[in-house]
Amino acid sequence: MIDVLYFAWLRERIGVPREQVETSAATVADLVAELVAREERYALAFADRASLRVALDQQLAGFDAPLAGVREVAFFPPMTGG
Amino acid sequence: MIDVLYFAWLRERIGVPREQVETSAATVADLVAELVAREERYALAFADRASLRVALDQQLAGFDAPLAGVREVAFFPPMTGG
Amino acid sequence: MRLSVQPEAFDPGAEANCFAAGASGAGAIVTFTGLVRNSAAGDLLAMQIEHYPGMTETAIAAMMDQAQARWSLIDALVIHRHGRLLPGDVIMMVATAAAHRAEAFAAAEFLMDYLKSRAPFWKCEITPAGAHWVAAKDSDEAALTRW
Amino acid sequence: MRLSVQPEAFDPGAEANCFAAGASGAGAIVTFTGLVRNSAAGDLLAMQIEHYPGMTETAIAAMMDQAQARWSLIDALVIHRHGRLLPGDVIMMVATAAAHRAEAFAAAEFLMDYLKSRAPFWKCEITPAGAHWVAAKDSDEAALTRW
Repeated sequence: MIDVLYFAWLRERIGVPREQVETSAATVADLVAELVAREERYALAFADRASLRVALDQQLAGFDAPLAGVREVAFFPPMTGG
Repeated sequence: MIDVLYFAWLRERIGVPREQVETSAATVADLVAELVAREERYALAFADRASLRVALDQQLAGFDAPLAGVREVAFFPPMTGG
Repeated sequence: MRLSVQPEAFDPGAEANCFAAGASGAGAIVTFTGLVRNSAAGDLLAMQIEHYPGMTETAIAAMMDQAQARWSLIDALVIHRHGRLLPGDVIMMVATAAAHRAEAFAAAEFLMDYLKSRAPFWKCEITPAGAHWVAAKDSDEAALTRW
Repeated sequence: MRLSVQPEAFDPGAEANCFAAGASGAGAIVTFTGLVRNSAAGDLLAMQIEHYPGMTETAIAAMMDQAQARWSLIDALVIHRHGRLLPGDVIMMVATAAAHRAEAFAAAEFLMDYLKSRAPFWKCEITPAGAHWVAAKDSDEAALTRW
């Protein structure tokens, strides 16, 4: 089980801010593929991966990063702070 | 007659903050030459011209600038504001 | 160094004075204050700022550590609001204190560039036409390459 | 735009808040505050700042006009003290307001670089050993070449 968090328009498209996902995905990309296969709303949300960022346990990471040992995965659009 | 002003260590070396000078010097350099010829304290103050700046009527100028029409000449070391 | 991520409004002038009073030995203090600008049409009702609690603090603290080490800062301060803000409201501020101006300016600009693109905040503009997530600018991402 | 060359102390935080309140439409406000640093030996009794009344105001106003035009500033502020100051005292401040941060930062740095080397102020440090005029730094003169 892994905690998956969504922010900004990704959160709105998926409809929840966070959820627990039962997965044995090896990488972030594998997890995205599982989610996309699950329901249309994930497919829509993850349609343009270049416009998304990912953090593993609150550290920015790439889509090819391994999920072993990770407790929290967050997906979000590019940040617009400051 | 022209007003001549001195600031910072130049003022201290010359001993007055301003004075009126009777001159027909054509340029700043000519005026400096006249002053230097006048008294030792001017010669000492103007010994290293590269370490001095000049303003004509409150605008930075060069030592070769003409004095025609100028009412106020100021000499001072490089500025250290801010 | 102090970092606060908060919904509450704050007084940037008072924060700056407090920061300066604590920055013993500083010759230069730079502050940046970011304000909610109205839309081009002048119809912005509010700006909603979402963030990622936990990661926000971690990410900003890391930027501050990096800035302090790189420019020998005497002190640094970051305050960033989240939640609902109105046009003209203060969104955030950064302050840096150093012996000389070049370091204080560079560190403040570095912190701003990183906050813009690497701290997990997202801005949503609310107008009569609806809500609109602010898109990240390529120029903000490009600004990071100078550090 | 406001410019003040004055012997009196001022409150940089209050000035910054007042400046921000008047900078309608600004998204970014940058301030720089310069403070009297103690000497390396820690024995600075005072810093005496001399200036050239009249030229000081003219020179700074010209810098401010140039900065405003070049970076489309919404507003700018310069306050610079002269006379006798003590270690830790505020010497001067600059504030710039612009739509975006890059302009506000660039204009503030430009104003600081020009104030350092082109505004007629001279600093004299007073220690138990005597009075010592601060020498201009080559690096300050060099800083002007970037603009």
